[in-house]
Amino acid sequence: MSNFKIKPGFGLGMLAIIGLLMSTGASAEDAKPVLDAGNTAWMLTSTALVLLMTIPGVALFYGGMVRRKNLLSVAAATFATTALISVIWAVVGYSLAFKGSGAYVGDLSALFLKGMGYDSLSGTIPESVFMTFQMTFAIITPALIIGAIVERMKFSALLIFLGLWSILVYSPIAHMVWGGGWLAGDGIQDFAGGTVVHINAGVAGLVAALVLGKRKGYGTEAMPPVNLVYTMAGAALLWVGWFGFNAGSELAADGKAGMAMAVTQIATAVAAMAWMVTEWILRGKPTLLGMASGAVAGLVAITPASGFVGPMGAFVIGIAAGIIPFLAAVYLKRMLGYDDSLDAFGVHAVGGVVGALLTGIFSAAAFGGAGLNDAAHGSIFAQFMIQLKGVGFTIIYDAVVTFIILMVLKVTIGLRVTEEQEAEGLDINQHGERV
Amino acid sequence: MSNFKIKPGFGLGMLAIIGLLMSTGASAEDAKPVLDAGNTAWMLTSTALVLLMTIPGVALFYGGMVRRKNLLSVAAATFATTALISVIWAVVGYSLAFKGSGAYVGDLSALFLKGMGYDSLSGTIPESVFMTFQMTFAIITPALIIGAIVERMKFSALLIFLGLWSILVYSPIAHMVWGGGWLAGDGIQDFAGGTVVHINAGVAGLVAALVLGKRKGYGTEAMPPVNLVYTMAGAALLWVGWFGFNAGSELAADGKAGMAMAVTQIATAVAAMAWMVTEWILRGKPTLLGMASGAVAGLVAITPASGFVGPMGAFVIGIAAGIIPFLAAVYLKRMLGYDDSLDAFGVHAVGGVVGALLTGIFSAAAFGGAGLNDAAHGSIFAQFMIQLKGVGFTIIYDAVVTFIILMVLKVTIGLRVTEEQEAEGLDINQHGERV
Amino acid sequence: MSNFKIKPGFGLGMLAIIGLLMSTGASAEDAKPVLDAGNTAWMLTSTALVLLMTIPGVALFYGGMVRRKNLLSVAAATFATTALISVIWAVVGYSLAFKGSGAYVGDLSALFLKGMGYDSLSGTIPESVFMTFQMTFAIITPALIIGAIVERMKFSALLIFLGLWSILVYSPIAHMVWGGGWLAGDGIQDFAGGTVVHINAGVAGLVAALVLGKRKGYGTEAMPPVNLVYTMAGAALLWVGWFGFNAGSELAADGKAGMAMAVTQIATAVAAMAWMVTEWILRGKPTLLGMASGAVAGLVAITPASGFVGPMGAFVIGIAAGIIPFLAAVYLKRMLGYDDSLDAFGVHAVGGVVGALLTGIFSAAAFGGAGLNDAAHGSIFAQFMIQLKGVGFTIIYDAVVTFIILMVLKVTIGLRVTEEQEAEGLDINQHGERV
Amino acid sequence: MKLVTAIIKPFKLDDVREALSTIGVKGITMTEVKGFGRQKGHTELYRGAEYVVDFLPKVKLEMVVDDVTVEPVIDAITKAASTGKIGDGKIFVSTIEEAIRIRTGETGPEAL
Amino acid sequence: MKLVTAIIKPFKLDDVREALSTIGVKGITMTEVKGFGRQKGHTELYRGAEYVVDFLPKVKLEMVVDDVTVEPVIDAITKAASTGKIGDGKIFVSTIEEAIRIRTGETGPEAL
Amino acid sequence: MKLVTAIIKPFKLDDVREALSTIGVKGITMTEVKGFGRQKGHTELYRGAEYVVDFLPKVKLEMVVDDVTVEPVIDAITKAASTGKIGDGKIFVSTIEEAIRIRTGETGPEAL
Ligand SMILES: Nc1ncnc2c1ncn2[C@@H]1O[C@H](COP(=O)(O)OP(=O)(O)O)[C@@H](O)[C@H]1O
Ligand SMILES: Nc1ncnc2c1ncn2[C@@H]1O[C@H](COP(=O)(O)OP(=O)(O)O)[C@@H](O)[C@H]1O
Ligand SMILES: Nc1ncnc2c1ncn2[C@@H]1O[C@H](COP(=O)(O)OP(=O)(O)O)[C@@H](O)[C@H]1O
Repeated sequence: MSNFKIKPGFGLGMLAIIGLLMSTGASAEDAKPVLDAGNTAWMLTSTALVLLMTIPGVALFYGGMVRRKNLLSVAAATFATTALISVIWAVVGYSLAFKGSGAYVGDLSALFLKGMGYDSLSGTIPESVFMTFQMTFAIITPALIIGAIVERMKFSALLIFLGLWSILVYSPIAHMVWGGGWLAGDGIQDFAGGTVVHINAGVAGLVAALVLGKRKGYGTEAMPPVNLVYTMAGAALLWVGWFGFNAGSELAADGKAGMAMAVTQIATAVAAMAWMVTEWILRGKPTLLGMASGAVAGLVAITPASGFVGPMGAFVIGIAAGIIPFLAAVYLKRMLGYDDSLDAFGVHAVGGVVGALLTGIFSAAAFGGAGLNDAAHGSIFAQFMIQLKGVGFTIIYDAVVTFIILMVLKVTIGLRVTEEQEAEGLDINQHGERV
Repeated sequence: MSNFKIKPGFGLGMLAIIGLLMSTGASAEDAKPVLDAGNTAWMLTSTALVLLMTIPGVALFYGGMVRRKNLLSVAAATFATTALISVIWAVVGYSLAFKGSGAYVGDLSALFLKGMGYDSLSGTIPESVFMTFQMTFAIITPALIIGAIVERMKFSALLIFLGLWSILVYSPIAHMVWGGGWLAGDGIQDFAGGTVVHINAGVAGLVAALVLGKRKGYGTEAMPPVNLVYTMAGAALLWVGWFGFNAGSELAADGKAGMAMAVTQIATAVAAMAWMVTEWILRGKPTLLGMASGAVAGLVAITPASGFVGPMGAFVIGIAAGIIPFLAAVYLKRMLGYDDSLDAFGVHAVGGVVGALLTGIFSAAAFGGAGLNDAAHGSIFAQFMIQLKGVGFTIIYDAVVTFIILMVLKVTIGLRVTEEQEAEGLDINQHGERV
Repeated sequence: MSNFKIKPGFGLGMLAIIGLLMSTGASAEDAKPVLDAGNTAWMLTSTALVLLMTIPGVALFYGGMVRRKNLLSVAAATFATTALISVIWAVVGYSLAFKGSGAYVGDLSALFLKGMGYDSLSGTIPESVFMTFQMTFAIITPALIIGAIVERMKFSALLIFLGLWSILVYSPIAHMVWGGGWLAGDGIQDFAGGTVVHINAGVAGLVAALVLGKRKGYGTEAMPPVNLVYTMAGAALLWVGWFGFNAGSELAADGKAGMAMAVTQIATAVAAMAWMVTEWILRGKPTLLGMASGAVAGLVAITPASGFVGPMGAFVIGIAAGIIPFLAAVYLKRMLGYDDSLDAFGVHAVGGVVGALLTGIFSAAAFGGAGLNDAAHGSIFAQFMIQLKGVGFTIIYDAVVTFIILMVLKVTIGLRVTEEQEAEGLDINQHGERV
Repeated sequence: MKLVTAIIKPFKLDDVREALSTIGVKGITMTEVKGFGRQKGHTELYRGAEYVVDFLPKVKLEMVVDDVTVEPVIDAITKAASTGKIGDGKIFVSTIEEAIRIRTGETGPEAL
Repeated sequence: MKLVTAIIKPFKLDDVREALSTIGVKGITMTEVKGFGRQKGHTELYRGAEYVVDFLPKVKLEMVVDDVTVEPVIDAITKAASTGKIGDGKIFVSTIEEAIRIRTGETGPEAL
Repeated sequence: MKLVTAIIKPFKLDDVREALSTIGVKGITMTEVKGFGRQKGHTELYRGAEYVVDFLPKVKLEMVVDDVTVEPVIDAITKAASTGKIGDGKIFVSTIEEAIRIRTGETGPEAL
């Protein structure tokens, strides 16, 4: 995905077919992308896997961490976000992200998916598959933000916020990195969305947590998670689904996809162990929530790197991802005093930055990676600076626009439920339901 | 799937291979279906996805909606149905549905899967894969009926009922629509089973709810759902698995499968939003159960249409599927007073009819669809009437045979547990277990 | 997988390509394995499916069966094992199992996956995919052992035990059977791991249960399962994921993979029904736990047979797997008095032995199977004896090494929590968490 | 004032609450409890092992009423909760010396 | 000795416990209960069907104290649990004749 | 008649119930409660943040017995529930004025 439009990735499958053609006398120059059933099979599957990450993945992962009285509200927010963003993406988001040649945003030429027919291809897969695969990324990104704002935001405000955010922040950033925009041209390496998805979601979460303010009782009352079995199951589905997220971002079933899967598995496992051990040493006990959080942090950090690094990079990224986000979620948050309730920032933004920067180092062939971007002219330092620039730009753009959206909503419809509703729990008063 | 045996669907993958052969001098006429690994990969996956829909999908979706004392009984009914129908399908159901050339039912030539070897193909995939894929459809259909009869039916009677129903109703209807029977010949468009699966299951559910009678306390006591997190997770797995259901029904990994996936996603999301908004307006609050129900209704309605319509059709079908089943489940049911406990009829039969009829309209190329069936000679009205005939026939056949099966069981072994057992809950007295 | 390195399994997909080449004049002798996108797509998917079996599959399956106070500890043990074994496998396990040509164990040539690049192939799929697919097998095997030792083992001891076991038992046995070791040479048929995975895990579980001793109160107090919905969901995910386990073991998307899926579905369904009916007759009620256990027993028993037997073999294996493990779990265990808490031995070892031995019979072409191993020279009796030898060797090697590992840990760090901790529950005192 | 405590079968809760409303009882506190008594517990199965669960789900209702209301309350409960089968439950009566409404500070019967 | 029973709103639990600790109460037993009273129950939805749930979640605190401590305890609870809104709950006082500490066998006020 | 209320450690429930059966107690009502007392609560972790949970799981047993049975009941519970460690719990005794068996309408000690 990282190379989309910049340097069309035919992948090994394609090469195999080309080889076949050559060996039978056809000339390679004739080859236009034709549909490849193997690649298409994998991308259909990947799309299902990434959807699985959000529902029920994120819904369970986050739902299990809140108090009983808000459990359904988290599930409802995630489920409704899935539906809402799907509609927005089909209507306008896909066009803004992947059509046209603007530096910052696409165009409106494919509103309502105009022009996408049964025969439209995107590389070697149907455009319908590419569009839907990308839709699942557009869905999970705002869904991750929910972790920062649970237990206090009005359901109506939440939907409007995330809908606007998808149009005004997600689509432009996706365009810049993957849709042919300036960051792509600049040479950023973001294989499966460390910047587009995780830094983007995490930073928006932090801004939202700050604008919304803390939950009543935060820091003084215990807020025990309702059921960590849900959280474990959610983390597991995130892990499994992430194979589609990372290996699917190759848009083909080839050697790069295979390596993306392998390094994903390694980095995730290492990060889960690293978080667990760090916690065991520093806090006395290895918790299930810790392992699950470490795994997610590892998945986040390997995301931008997955098609670029080899096993060595995966080990290093895993260790960093197990320790640094742990410190952010446990110490930084307490120090600074914001209530990023379920650590959308601590895990996704911090993990995403760790991953994005390390990608610029370990993609180097010297470390067993697939090679730096041409724009870096072989210099790890240059690649690192490109990564840094991309990360920095994303953080600033994201933070500013998110802040504006939220302030507008705050003065118009209001963001938070009343104190009484917060005490009663959002399940009953926002949804009329209860567990 | 809709075209099976009528107009063998080679799909784009096949075309690609044929193109390859042609460009190398082989003549296209020589091409017999050969196994395609890409298509086979997708169909293996689709089979797993559709199984996932029933277990744990339906088991959780339905299980979460009943009272605590009956939770395990719903899970057990779904799980046992999965096992039972698998056996029946392998022994006799597959043969009845897909072998022979009867107008109403197949034959017994493939009892115990006789003749299915390692090399048997069905189009470009192994017959073993086609058989198992179809098996998962045969499983989910009776499993959906369970929603109508929970909390009061004897476990033994339930198994016998659903087993007989599978042989006497499901296999014949599957044969008529997909196996070369008269509805196929008539030109019906039912890509993935709006008629065969959903109308069929929903109508049988209504008949069963009427024959069984209401639950004790229905309409006077509150019967709060035990845990809507289960229901959300179940709906999510249904959604994800439905990619295998709809896009898998193409039996290939090609552009049509891709479009089937895309329209499935769109219609489902639109329907979830539509149900949620309708409920918000009419009942005051957007519920999680509402969103989940809307999503399932959308999935149901897009099912027959999925390989035939484009994005425009998906939007319209989604809106209709969000509103009409909502009205059926909430108002119609109350008006008529039957106890279709979890709305098997309201969601699956009503949603299925909405989808089947709209398929006849939006499959027209004028609306961005893949085109009407040849039998309609280009007339939308003609196609609509074909659809109506198919739906009508299915409803009548299904209702009559279901009624007969149930009455026979009623006078022989009895259908309901005793009043005391119903009060105690089915978990303890039918299964000796408890949550 | 069973044929790995012995007789490279090109599969039908490969044959199709070869056919293609031949028809266009290329000579078959030129054909080297090239990457096949269809096969790769299926193997990427299978890897995700097998990971799904352990997390959340096994975690939920086992977690639901223990008492509330130990629920999280089971989930944590499973999750941590997944992470730990992934790391061990990448560092050393894969090399020990699949590199080198020792009779009993591989070598250390691929420590830290040295030599595995983007282009490395293993047959027609990337080596990275083969390695990760095998990793998921290495993960689930020790995870299954957990069932025998829940509710009383120290978390630290559990991790060290399973880590050592993976290196000292799993990798060698995997090498002997699949990696070119002596059992492979001997002609054993173990398609997807009846011996390597299930007998291996079940026997280790029994030894661990004996060394650890019974839970306090075992046999006198009721120890009701906390939530059989989790167990049902876990069993369902095992079932679904097992398609990747068995059909994926073909390492291709071809007719053999298709048949492996079909017989898996049949044997599992038959076994679930058989266990349920046996229990209904002998104990008075059909339980959800019984159906789920039967399904898992069926999956276990068909595992070694899945690429070798036809539908007939699947029916017979299913019946045997439904009845014999039931008797083992219910009567044998009580008779002998060991506390194999969740029946890792009763289901996996007993079911595995049933499957391994019946494979030697029903793989015969006479029973619709794919044929006996050449080493059996057409004699079912010879094949049966080969199977018996493999099973016997595995049991002895496994039991001895497992015993030694555990005794060393017992005298050094200790294996069990204190009596007080056991009474309080492992969730709180091992992990500081609670549901 | 008296505290009337009734232990009843769970599925009778709605009936009893209605009967009490009818005779003007304004406040009830309900607890889910498990009861052990003459009524035989049910049998549960676990992988074929049977065990008898002695403690059965019951509902405990507690209401503080003024002395004259005790009789009608007992009557109402007895009638509404009875099925004639073992396990229907018990009613106990004891004395409450003081009652306070937290919101207003009212005490005695006014507080009820 | 007296048994003081307080039924309060769940989210006031922490405040009340703290207030009681401050005045030296050493032991409390807490039960999750459901209350029916003047406070209107909330409405739940189920596929568009509304139903009113009369029984609201409450917390019951029971503590046995010696006679002189009753007044301060009542004061502390009243203050800490009050929101001024309907449903704040009640306090009931009754007599306990004997108390035994299981661990030591101590009886009377020493056992508390 | 007397109401004997015992608050014990959950894992002692089976032992206590058996001991009570042995001395002929016919009916018990059990509630899952949380106790706050001298026994230190455990520490829970949440993303590295520790918090102490003061309220520990306990089981409350209530049984109404005739006056002469009070002593043996107290003895039986004390013996069966004791571990000698802090947190073993308490027994409280109070007076019940009336008892009614719902099924039969029997009152007084016969109703027990
Ligand atoms: N002496 C008692 N003290 C407290 N609770 C009792 C007593 N006897 C019975 N109960 C409660 O009443 C319930 C019903 O009693 P049981 O003996 O089963 O039937 P019945 O009320 O018909 O005599 C029991 O489950 C228990 O909760
Ligand atoms: N007479 C009573 N006996 C027992 N519990 C009562 C009584 N009256 C009220 N309660 C309990 O106190 C709670 C609060 O009472 P309610 O009438 O709603 O408000 P308020 O305390 O403000 O008068 C109720 O939910 C119920 O649990
Ligand atoms: N004064 C009291 N009133 C009501 N319950 C009490 C009281 N004191 C203790 N308890 C209950 O008894 C339990 C055990 O008391 P605790 O002080 O921890 O230990 P011990 O019984 O050994 O003195 C507490 O958890 C609480 O439930």
